[in-house]
Amino acid sequence: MADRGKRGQEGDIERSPSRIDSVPEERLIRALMNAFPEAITGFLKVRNGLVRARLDRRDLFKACKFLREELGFEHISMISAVEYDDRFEVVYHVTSYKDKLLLELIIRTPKDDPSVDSVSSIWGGANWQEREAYDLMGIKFNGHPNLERILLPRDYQYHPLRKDFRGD
Amino acid sequence: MNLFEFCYGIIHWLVDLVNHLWYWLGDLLPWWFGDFFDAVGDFAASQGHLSVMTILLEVVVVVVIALINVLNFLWIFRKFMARMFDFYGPYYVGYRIGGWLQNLADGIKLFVKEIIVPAKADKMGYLLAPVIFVGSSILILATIPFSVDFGVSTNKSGDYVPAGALFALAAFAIAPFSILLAGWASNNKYTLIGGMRSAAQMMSYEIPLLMTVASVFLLAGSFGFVDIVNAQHDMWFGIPLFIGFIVFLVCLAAEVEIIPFDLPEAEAELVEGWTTEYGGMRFGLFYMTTTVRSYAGGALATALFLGGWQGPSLIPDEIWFLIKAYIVFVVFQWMTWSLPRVRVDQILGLGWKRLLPLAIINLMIAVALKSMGWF
Amino acid sequence: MAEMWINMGPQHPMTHGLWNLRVKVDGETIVDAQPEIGYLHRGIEKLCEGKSYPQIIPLADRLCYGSSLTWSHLYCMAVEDLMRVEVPERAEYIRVLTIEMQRIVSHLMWLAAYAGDLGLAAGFVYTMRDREVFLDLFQSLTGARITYNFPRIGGVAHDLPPNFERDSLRALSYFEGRLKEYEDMFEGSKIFMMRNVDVGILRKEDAINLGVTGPTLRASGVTYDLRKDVPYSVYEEMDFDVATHKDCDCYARYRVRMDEMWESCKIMRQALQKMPKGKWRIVAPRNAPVGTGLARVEDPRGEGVIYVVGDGSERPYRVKIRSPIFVTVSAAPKMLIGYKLADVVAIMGGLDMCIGETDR
Amino acid sequence: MAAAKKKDSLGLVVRPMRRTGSQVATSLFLGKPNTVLYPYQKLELPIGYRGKHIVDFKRCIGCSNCVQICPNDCMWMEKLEDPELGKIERPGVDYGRCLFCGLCVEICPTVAIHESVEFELASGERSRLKYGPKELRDDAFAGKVKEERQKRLLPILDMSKCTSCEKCAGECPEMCIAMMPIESVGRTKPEINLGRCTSCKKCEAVCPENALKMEEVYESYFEMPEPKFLLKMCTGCGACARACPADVIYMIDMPGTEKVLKDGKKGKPKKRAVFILEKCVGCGKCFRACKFEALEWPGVRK
Repeated sequence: MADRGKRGQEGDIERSPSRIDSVPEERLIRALMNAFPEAITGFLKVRNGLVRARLDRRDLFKACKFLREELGFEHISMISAVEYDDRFEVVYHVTSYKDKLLLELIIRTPKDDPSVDSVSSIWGGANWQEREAYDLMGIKFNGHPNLERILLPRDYQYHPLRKDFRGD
Repeated sequence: MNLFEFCYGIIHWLVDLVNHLWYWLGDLLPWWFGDFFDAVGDFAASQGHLSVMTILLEVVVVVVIALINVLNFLWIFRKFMARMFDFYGPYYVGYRIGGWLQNLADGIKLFVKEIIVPAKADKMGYLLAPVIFVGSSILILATIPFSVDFGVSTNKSGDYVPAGALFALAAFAIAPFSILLAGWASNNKYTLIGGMRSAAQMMSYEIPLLMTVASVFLLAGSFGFVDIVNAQHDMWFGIPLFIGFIVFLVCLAAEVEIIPFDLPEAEAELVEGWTTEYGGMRFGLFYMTTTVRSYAGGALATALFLGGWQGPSLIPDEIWFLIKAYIVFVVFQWMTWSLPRVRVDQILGLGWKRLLPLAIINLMIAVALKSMGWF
Repeated sequence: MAEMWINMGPQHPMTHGLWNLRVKVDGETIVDAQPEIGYLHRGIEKLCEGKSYPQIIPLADRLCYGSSLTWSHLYCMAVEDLMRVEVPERAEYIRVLTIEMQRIVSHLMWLAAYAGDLGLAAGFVYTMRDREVFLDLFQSLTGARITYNFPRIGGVAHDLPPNFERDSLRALSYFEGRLKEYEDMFEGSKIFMMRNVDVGILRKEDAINLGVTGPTLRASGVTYDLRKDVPYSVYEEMDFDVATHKDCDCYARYRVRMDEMWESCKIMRQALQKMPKGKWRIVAPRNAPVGTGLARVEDPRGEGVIYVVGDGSERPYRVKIRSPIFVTVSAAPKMLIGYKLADVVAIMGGLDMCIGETDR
Repeated sequence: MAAAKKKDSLGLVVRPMRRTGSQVATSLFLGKPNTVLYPYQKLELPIGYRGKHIVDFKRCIGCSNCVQICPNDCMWMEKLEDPELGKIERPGVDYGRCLFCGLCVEICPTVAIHESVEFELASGERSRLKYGPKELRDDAFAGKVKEERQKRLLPILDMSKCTSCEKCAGECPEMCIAMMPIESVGRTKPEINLGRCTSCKKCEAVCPENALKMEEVYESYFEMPEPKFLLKMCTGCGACARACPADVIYMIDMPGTEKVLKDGKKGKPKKRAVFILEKCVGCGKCFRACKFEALEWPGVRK
């Protein structure tokens, strides 16, 4: 992974005049910063082609619409939910086919109200992934067309990926 | 001596034997009772009764031989498939005869399986359908003679079942009805769709099939197998009626439901189609009957287009007939394993748009040949 | 016939696994479809939380029986990203070699199942037979035929056996000849083309919107292959083309997969040629640091992603697996509606279903 | 690509049949079918195939690392009485649960367990799938397995002979031996940096008491945990030393801790454990044997 990063940087130095604008990662960060100056925090270019950002959960839908329509992030790779001691994190990995970028959007939700806005009307591929996150982790997606259990039986009572779930 | 004479001899001898006892018994009894015995005995010895019994015996003999033949067919089918798919095929059961007994072993295994009737099935239809299917298929075998001397005939002169070919085709066409019945009675959506497909499929191939056969009848001037085969003494009908032969083979493949046209039991989408709910020996019977129909198809193609039992007299006529039927059967299997299945709308399109015009052209060729006086 | 719902599955020859496709048919025409999954849910993500990092590798193999090595490789990549482990170069080449071999094996199994679905029995048997050639290679390399447990965190388990290069070149030249025969056999068959062309059309914009990836996406005219666009491992050194097709139908998907097999042969040859000498494995740390690791690979079925969260112990805190087929199946109704019941097998077979990774 | 969408009528039947037909001809006349007649003919499996395990009892030290790495908990250690080897512990495998993943083979510090080419393990009863150590025993590996792991010659210390003369540290050309003081004993012991050792054998030659000996050690690909010793809690009972399968732990007298008995004589001194961690296989048996919480195991609480 790391040598990929090196290669990219060498290329950057060569076209230094308009350096920032020619680097897709920087362009993405700028565009997001301009559009959502308060909602998006914690930018990090993890490695070439992967940008990580934290996002306030109230602005998720707007930000995703912006990503899809203005920045050309056409593909949602993965929606994963992670439980921590004090919070849930919903992690969106969004891909741009054109810029070959992967954006990792991290949304925090409190433990007592694990809900975020559904993005399935923006990306059709998010539909089942949100259902899966609901099924296994119990995150509610507001505005989802059909938020039902997908992997487990309909009458199942637990969300098994939560840390307080015991197998028996 | 042909089969009729042979069977007639047996029946005659049997009736004589029984009648001796019978008359002796009648003599012991009072006169009015003895007269009745005499009347029955006379009836038993009458020409009509002997003929009917002879024909029944003939049917039994031919069908039994044909069914034993079917074991051969199954064996060839499995061995050929195995070689085509690069494995050994039946091997251990009947090791010295190339695994020939494997089918018997499978049959025994199927016999001992439990008979299950689905709870919500229509019992009458469910039980009747295999009877019709198997019965009508075996009926075909009875009508097809192996040679002039070996077949179901109605008198000593070898006058065979009149319109035997027509009868065989009619018996062939009963099966889709039983398939529809089985499909409906099983109370299962797959079987229902399978049955419906069978009916729809029959619509598309039955007409071209009969039209090609009509051209053969036209050239032979008869509906009987013996006349048709004899008419091919100089030239097989398959050569002048080449188009018809191809159409006939395609329609026959649809008739016996082998793979390009096995829509009613399309394994991939309909599980096992109309046979889904049948298990145990019923399934075994269906499996066997499918092979019987393949053989019957091969035999029909042989009799109608490939000159029947005619060939150099180095080997007996019956063997000639079987060899030809085997070859048609193997070609059928070959086609089965190397082609994908067509879709239901495609077979309808094929039947109506391609085969029917070809069959009409073929009929016109036959008419032309007949009117030119070449046949 | 009135409209009726048919459950194609969970036990059905079409499903290639355990799932249920509910289709509503009007006669033979499909008017609605609902895929239902979850019959094979084994809770692998939860299981991973109770096992140490090396113990998960054989578990990741079980995600997909068709391309198990891809998944264990993906898992190892994700953990290496988390642990910041550098893999020796020889190991990277061995990995590329084996995952391309795995791609061929997986595509061959798909081709076999596809041929079987369409009723082409000979196609089924021949492709399965020639798959054995590569399984034998795998067996000599890893010791197993299906679930290899071959990649390790920080390399691969074994070095190449002595005659591996010779054997694999021999297998490749044999296989390339066979592949030509398959193309002749499948595309030369008119009925096969009748069943495939203009069936199951998934337009480009639908494919992108529904998150479809892999050969299905490329068959809809999008040129996106993670091996080329976000090169991982040593794919940057390899010279290959991304197989795409513009027809958006079943035939296009078939064609893309066939072309990918050709490209995989090419990559395998290059990997064998460029294989450097050196170590094939390094000692990986036992405990992962606190943080996240992410890896994406081009699975034979699409984009596979694994996201690992480490908490400093010897066990992962959370493992999230993104299966390509999970998303692709959700796009199935788009492809199915309006076609005949018999097309279901062609369309769903063309997606190369693998329920092990879908349900996890 | 070239064959795409041919529009001739041959493709309907003839071309597909040509392909299968040639296969029939090949299979019938040119060779045998591709398959084998299984119960009578068997394929030859390559060495390195992952089948039934074989355990070399003489190599195995009973460390139970294989049991710990097993993802499915299908292995267990069984206590045995062997006429040759005495009281030993050896692993058994439950093939009803085994994945044949080979992790046990990889982690074994002495390469004593291997997977053989035997694969016919099916049985009608689940209980018969449990193979005890006696059924897995095979003391001759030669030719049956591929030994891929590298051996290294490393100087291994025998603490009972060491006199802390520090000659080895002075002799080592790579400067990889450091004399580390042992707490509250007043002695030092050589600690060897294995990463820098070149197996030059000079330390072995210079040692006056033959305490350093070159031994062949298999390289391990797993980072194993090492015990952390808390001197305060140690009572010197020696349970850990008895439990250790790799002779890592030596009990050493601590001078100055002798209790003065009533008659004025000095009693026996207290003992403490000393770890020669170069040999440690990371099995954790000492940790489990210690009843006084004098050992800590990374990440595990008792």
